[in-house]
Amino acid sequence: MSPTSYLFTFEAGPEFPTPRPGQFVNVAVADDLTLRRPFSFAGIPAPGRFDLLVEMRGKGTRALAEKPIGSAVGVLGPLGNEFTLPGADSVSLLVGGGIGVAGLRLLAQELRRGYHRIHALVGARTSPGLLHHVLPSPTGDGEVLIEVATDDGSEGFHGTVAGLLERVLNELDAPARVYCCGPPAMIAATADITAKRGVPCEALLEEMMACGVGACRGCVVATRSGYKSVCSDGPVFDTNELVLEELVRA
Amino acid sequence: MSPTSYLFTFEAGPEFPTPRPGQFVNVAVADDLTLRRPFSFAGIPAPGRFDLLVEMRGKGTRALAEKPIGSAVGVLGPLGNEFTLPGADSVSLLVGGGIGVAGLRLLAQELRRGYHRIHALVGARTSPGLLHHVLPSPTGDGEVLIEVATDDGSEGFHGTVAGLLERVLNELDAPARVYCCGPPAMIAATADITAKRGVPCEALLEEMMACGVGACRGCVVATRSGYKSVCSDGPVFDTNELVLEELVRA
Amino acid sequence: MPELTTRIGDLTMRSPVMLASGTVGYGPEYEGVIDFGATGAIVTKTITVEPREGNAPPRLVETPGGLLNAIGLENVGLERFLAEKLPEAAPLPVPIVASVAGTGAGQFAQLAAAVGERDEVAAIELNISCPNVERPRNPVWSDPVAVGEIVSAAREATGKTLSLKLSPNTSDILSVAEAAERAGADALTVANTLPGMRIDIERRRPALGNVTGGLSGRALMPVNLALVWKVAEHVSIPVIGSGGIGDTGDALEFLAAGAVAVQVGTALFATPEAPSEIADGLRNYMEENGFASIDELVGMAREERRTCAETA
Amino acid sequence: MPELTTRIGDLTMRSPVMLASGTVGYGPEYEGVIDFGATGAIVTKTITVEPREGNAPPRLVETPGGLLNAIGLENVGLERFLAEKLPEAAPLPVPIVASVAGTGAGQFAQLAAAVGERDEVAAIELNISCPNVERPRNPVWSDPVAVGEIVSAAREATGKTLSLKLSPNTSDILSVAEAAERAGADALTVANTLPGMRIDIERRRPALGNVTGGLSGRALMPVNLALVWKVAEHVSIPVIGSGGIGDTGDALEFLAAGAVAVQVGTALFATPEAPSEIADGLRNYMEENGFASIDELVGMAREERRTCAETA
Ligand SMILES: Cc1cc2nc3c(=O)[nH]c(=O)nc-3n(C[C@H](O)[C@H](O)[C@H](O)COP(=O)(O)OP(=O)(O)OC[C@H]3O[C@@H](n4cnc5c(N)ncnc54)[C@H](O)[C@@H]3O)c2cc1C
Ligand SMILES: Cc1cc2nc3c(=O)[nH]c(=O)nc-3n(C[C@H](O)[C@H](O)[C@H](O)COP(=O)(O)OP(=O)(O)OC[C@H]3O[C@@H](n4cnc5c(N)ncnc54)[C@H](O)[C@@H]3O)c2cc1C
Ligand SMILES: Cc1cc2nc3c(=O)[nH]c(=O)nc-3n(C[C@H](O)[C@H](O)[C@H](O)COP(=O)(O)O)c2cc1C
Ligand SMILES: Cc1cc2nc3c(=O)[nH]c(=O)nc-3n(C[C@H](O)[C@H](O)[C@H](O)COP(=O)(O)O)c2cc1C
Ligand code: FES
Ligand code: FES
Repeated sequence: MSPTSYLFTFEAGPEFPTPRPGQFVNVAVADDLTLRRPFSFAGIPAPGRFDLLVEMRGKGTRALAEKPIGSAVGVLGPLGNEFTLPGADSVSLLVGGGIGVAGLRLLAQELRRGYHRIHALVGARTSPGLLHHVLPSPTGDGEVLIEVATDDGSEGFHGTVAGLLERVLNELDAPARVYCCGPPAMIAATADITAKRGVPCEALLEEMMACGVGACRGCVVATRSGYKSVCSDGPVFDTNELVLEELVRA
Repeated sequence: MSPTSYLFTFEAGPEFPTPRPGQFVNVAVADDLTLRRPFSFAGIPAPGRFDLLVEMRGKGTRALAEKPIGSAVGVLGPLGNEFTLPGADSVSLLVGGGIGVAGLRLLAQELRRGYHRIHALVGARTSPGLLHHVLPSPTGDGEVLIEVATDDGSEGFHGTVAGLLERVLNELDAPARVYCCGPPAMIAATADITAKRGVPCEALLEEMMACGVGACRGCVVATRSGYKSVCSDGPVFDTNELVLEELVRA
Repeated sequence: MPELTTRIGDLTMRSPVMLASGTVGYGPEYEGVIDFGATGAIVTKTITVEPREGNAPPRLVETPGGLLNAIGLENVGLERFLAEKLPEAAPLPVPIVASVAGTGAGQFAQLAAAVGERDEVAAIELNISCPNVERPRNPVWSDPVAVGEIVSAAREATGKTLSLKLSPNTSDILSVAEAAERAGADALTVANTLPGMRIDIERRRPALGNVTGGLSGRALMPVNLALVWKVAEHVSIPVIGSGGIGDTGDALEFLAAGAVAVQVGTALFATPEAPSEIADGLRNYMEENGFASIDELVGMAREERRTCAETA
Repeated sequence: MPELTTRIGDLTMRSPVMLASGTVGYGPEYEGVIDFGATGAIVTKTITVEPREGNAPPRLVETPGGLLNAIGLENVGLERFLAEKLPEAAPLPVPIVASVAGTGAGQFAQLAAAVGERDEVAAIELNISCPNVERPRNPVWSDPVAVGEIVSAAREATGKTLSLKLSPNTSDILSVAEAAERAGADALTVANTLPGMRIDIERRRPALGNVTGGLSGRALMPVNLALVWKVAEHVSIPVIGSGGIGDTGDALEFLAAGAVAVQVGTALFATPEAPSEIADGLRNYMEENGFASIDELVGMAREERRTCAETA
C-alpha cells in the first residue's frame, strides 16, 4: 500500500501574497465536503503561482486529483505562521516523514536560494514512499545533502528517519537547526533527540481544521501553555513547547 | 429560462431485458446523492442499448450530464408497467408536455415500426422548450403527424397542449387512444377531455422514487382504489383510475 | 475463514447485516435485485392491526446526505400479512423478522402473538418510534413507562425473540432502553429516523404531504452511532445498529461501538448490492486483521475492550 | 429595492443573515475574509464566567454532509472577553451578539448583567444547548423548569435583547420554548447541534477526543428546519433559525418556515462568502417575486399564510 502523491500548480494571480515556508492554504476541494482541506505551500514556481504536493488520503484529495487541469478552485491563504530561518553558519536539518516532505519543500527551496547548508533526511515505510526527489538536488560541494531512511530497510538507512537524525547529529561538525514534518510519532522522536542535544527544532503539525483562521478552536494541539490552534498559532511550533505525550495520543 | 435536455445512449449489454414503452430505469447518477434518478426509456437504438432523454433539473441530472462519455453508471431496470398498445384501426394521440415527450418517444418509435397512425401533440411554455424533433419525422401520407402548442403562442397552437388535443379530437375521423406525459395539470386536463369523450387515455406519471420496485411505498399516487405506487403499479395509469384533484395538489 | 454468524436471542443469521424495516417491503419486491443469500435477515415493513393507506404524497424528499420519508406506515394490515405476504416471503433464503406497531400495549400483544405463532417469523421487532404517524407532545418513544408496558405485553404474548426499536428523538434514551430491558426485550434496535422537513420554495409549502418526515441515510449516521455507543454500554441485551449504514466502514463503526448486528435501509435505494458488499467487506477486514468471529469486533472501540486488548 | 432590514427586539440588522456562535470566534479572526458589512450580526463564541481550555483533541471530524465538533466551549472567560475581545471586535462594521453559558441561573444572570452593560453588545444569546460540556441523563435543555429559571434570572439582570438557544436533542422542544417565552426571552434561536459520533476504525477508538460531538452542517438542516416550523407556530416571539444553512435556498426555507432571521455557521468554513451571497440571493429572490421586506417571507410556507395569500 504505497501512497500516491501528486504535485499541483495553482495560478493564484498577482494579488495573492507570497507564501512563506511553513504556511499553508485551505482548498475547497469538493462541493459535497463540509470542510476545506489544508495543504502546505510546497513551492513557488513563479510569482502568483504556488505548488502543492498532495498525498491521496481520502475523498478530498481524490476529488482534487480528479479535477480537470485548469479548474477554478477556491483557496484561502496564505494561512499560519512560518519557520524560523537559520543563522548563517548553521546547517539546516530537514527531517521529513512520508508526505511530511511537502511541508519542507518550500523551506528547502528558499534555503537553497540563500546558499544555506541543507541536510535533508527523508523517511518512509518502504522505498516507493520516499519523496526525496521533490527536494532540491544534492550538490557536489555538500551544500545540499540528502539521505533516506526506510522502516523496512528497502532503501537507505534501515530504521526511522529519527534514528537517522540521531546518527547525523552525532557526526555533525556545525551548529544545527532542525525542521521536521511527518507523523506524530516521528515528530515526538525528533523532538526528544533534539531536546537532549539542545538543538533548536521546529515541527510543522497537522490537525483537522475547519475555519483555518483561529476562530473555531477546532485544530488545537497541547502545548506547555495550553491548547494552541495549529492554524493560527502554528502550524509551526518549537518542539520544546509541545506536550509530546498528548501529541502522540491525539 | 428554457430548459436544456440531453439524449444519452447507454450500453447495457445483451442480458439487459428489452424495455417496453412506458417502462423506466433507475440510474445511480452520483455517489453523494441518496437516491437514484428515474428516467423513461426513450429509445432502443440497438439491441442491448437504450436512450434516455434527460432534462437538466437539478443536482442529479447535472451530475449525469457532467460524466465523461464512456463512464460506467449503475442502472436498475427495466422497471414498471407499460403502455397498452392501440387497436389496429385507431389513431394514437401522443400528448407530451415539456420533457414529457421523453416518456412517449419509445412508444412513438414502436408504433411507427408497426405502421400505426400516430398523431403527436407536443407542448411547451415557449418555442425553445418544444421537443417534437426527437419524435419520428412526420410522413407525407399523414401516418405520422406532429403538431405543436406553446403557452405564449411563440410557435404552433397558442395555448396548452390539452387545448390542442381538444381541437384535434373534435376533428378526428377515427377511433383514438390517448397517451400522455407531462406536468400534473396537463395530465389532469387531458384526462378530463378524454373522459368526456369516452376516449381511452393512459398517463405516464412522475413521483419522487426511492426503491423503484414497490418496496418502500414512497412514490404513491392517489387512485380510485387507494394509493398506488408509480414505480410498480405504474408509471402508466389509466387516467380514469386517477383522483385528479389529488394529482394536481400533490 | 472468519465466521460472520451472528445470534440475537433465537435468531441465527449468517451475517450481521440485516435489512431495515420499511425499505424492503415484505421481501419479494426486491427478489432478483438484493442478494438475500448473503443477508442476515430482513425486517418487514411495520405491520399494524388494521391496514393503513399511509400519508398523502409527496412522501419522499432528498436532503443533503439523507432522505426524508413520510410513508405513514402504509401496510396491508395483520390479516393480509399473515395470509398473503408472509407465505410469499417465506421461500426467500433469509430469516424474516416481523416489524409490528400498535396503538398501545394491547395491540402490541395482539400483533406479537399473531406473528409470533408463525414459523416463518424468526423474530419480532416492536416499532414504537415511527415519527410519521403521531406527533403528540409526549411521544411513546420517550416515555419509559409506556415502553415498559408495551414490551411486557408483547413478552407475555410470545416466546419469539423480541427487539424494541428506539427513537433517536429523545434526550433520555437510556431510561427507555432500561425499561425495555427490564420488561423482557431480547434486543434493542438503535435507532429509527429523526423528524425533519424540507420546504419547496417554488410552491411555498412543505415538500412532504405530511409536512414532516423521518430523516434517514448517511446524514443520520453519526447521531445513531452515538446512541448505540451510549445504549450498548448501559444495557446487557444485544444492540442492533440502524441509521445511515451504507458500506463496510459504517458497519465496522457500529460494531466497534457495541452493536452486534447492523441494519441497512436507505443505502439499498442507491446500492442494492450494499448488504452483500458489506458482508464481503467485513469478512476481508476480519481476515486481514485476525478476527475469527463477529463477537470480537463488537465494542472494539470501547475503552473497556481496548484496555483488555492492550493488556492481552 | 427590497428591504433586508430585520429587527429582533432592540437588535436592528441590515440583513437577516447572522453568523452562528462558535464559528466566527470573537469576530476579528475572520476580518478580511468574511464581508461583515453584508452581515446582519455576529454571535460570539460562547463566553463562560471562567476561561475554559476546551476538550482534548481531536475536536473535529467530518461526517456525510456534516461536521462533528467537540470544542467544549473553549473561551477566554468573561473577564478577558470584556477587557480584550469585545474592544477588538467593536470596530467591525456589524452588530455583536454576545453568547453566554453558565452552570446555572446565577451564572447566567452574572454573565447577562456583565455583557449587557456594554455598549458594544447589541444583544445576548443564552446558550443552554452545548452538547459538549455536560452529558447528564436529564440535560438542562430539555427541562422547562430549569430553562425558565435561567431566562428569568437573565431577564432580571439585563434590559438587552435576549435570545435563548434551544437544543434539537429533545422530544418536547415546545415546553422548553414556552417556558423561555413565559420567562421573558425576546427571541429563540432554533437550534444548536445534535450529539453524534464517529469511530476511527484504523485506531479502534472514537474519532473525537471527547468521544461525542455536536453535529452541524447540511446534514442537520432538515431536523432544525422542522423544529423552527414547530416552534414558530407555538410561540409569539421571533425565532432565529440555525442548522445547516449554506445558501439562499436554505435561508428561504427557514424564513418560509417562520424564522425571522438565520444564522450561518458551518457553511462559513467551506464558503466564507456565504453570508453576503445569501444576502444578495435573498434580495434577488425578493425582487423577482415582488416581496418588499423580509417580513413578507416569514412563514410564507405556512398554511395560515398561504390561505391569506390565496384569499388576497
Ligand atoms: C497545516 C497542514 C498542512 C498540510 N500539508 C499537507 C501537504 O502539503 N500535503 C498533503 O498531502 N497533506 C497535507 N496535509 C494533510 C491534508 O490536509 C490531509 O491529507 C487531507 O486533508 C486529507 O483529506 P481527504 O479528504 O483526502 O481525507 P479524508 O477522507 O478526510 O480522511 C482520510 C484520512 O486523512 C485524515 N485527515 C483528514 N484531514 C486531515 C488533516 N487536516 N490532517 C491530518 N490528517 C487528516 C483523516 O483522519 C483520515 O484518516 C496538511 C495538513 C495540515 C493541517
Ligand atoms: C417514471 C419516471 C420517468 C421519468 N422520465 C424522465 C425522463 O425521461 N426524462 C427526464 O428528464 N426526466 C424524467 N423523469 C423525472 C426525473 O426523474 C427528474 O427530473 C430527476 O429525478 C431530477 O433529478 P435532479 O437530481 O436533477 O433534480 P433534484 O435536484 O433532485 O430536484 C430538482 C427538482 O426536480 C424535482 N424532481 C426530483 N426528482 C423528481 C422525480 N422523480 N419526479 C419528478 N420531479 C422530480 C424536484 O422536486 C425538484 O423540484 C422521470 C420521473 C419518473 C418518476
Ligand atoms: C422509506 C422508509 C420507510 C421506513 N419505514 C419504516 C417502518 O415501517 N418501520 C420502522 O421501524 N422503520 C422504518 N423506517 C426506518 C428504517 O428502518 C431505518 O431504521 C432508518 O431509515 C435508519 O436507517 P437507514 O439510514 O439505514 O435507512 C423506514 C425508513 C425509510 C427510509
Ligand atoms: C466548531 C463549532 C463551534 C460551535 N460553538 C458553539 C458555541 O460556542 N456556542 C453555541 O451556542 N453554538 C456553537 N456551535 C453551534 C453553532 O452556533 C450552530 O448553532 C450549529 O453549528 C448549527 O448551525 P450550522 O450547521 O450552520 O453550523 C458551534 C458549532 C461549530 C461547528
Ligand atoms: S481551524 Fe478553526 S481554529 Fe484552527
Ligand atoms: S419507489 Fe419505492 S415503492 Fe415506488
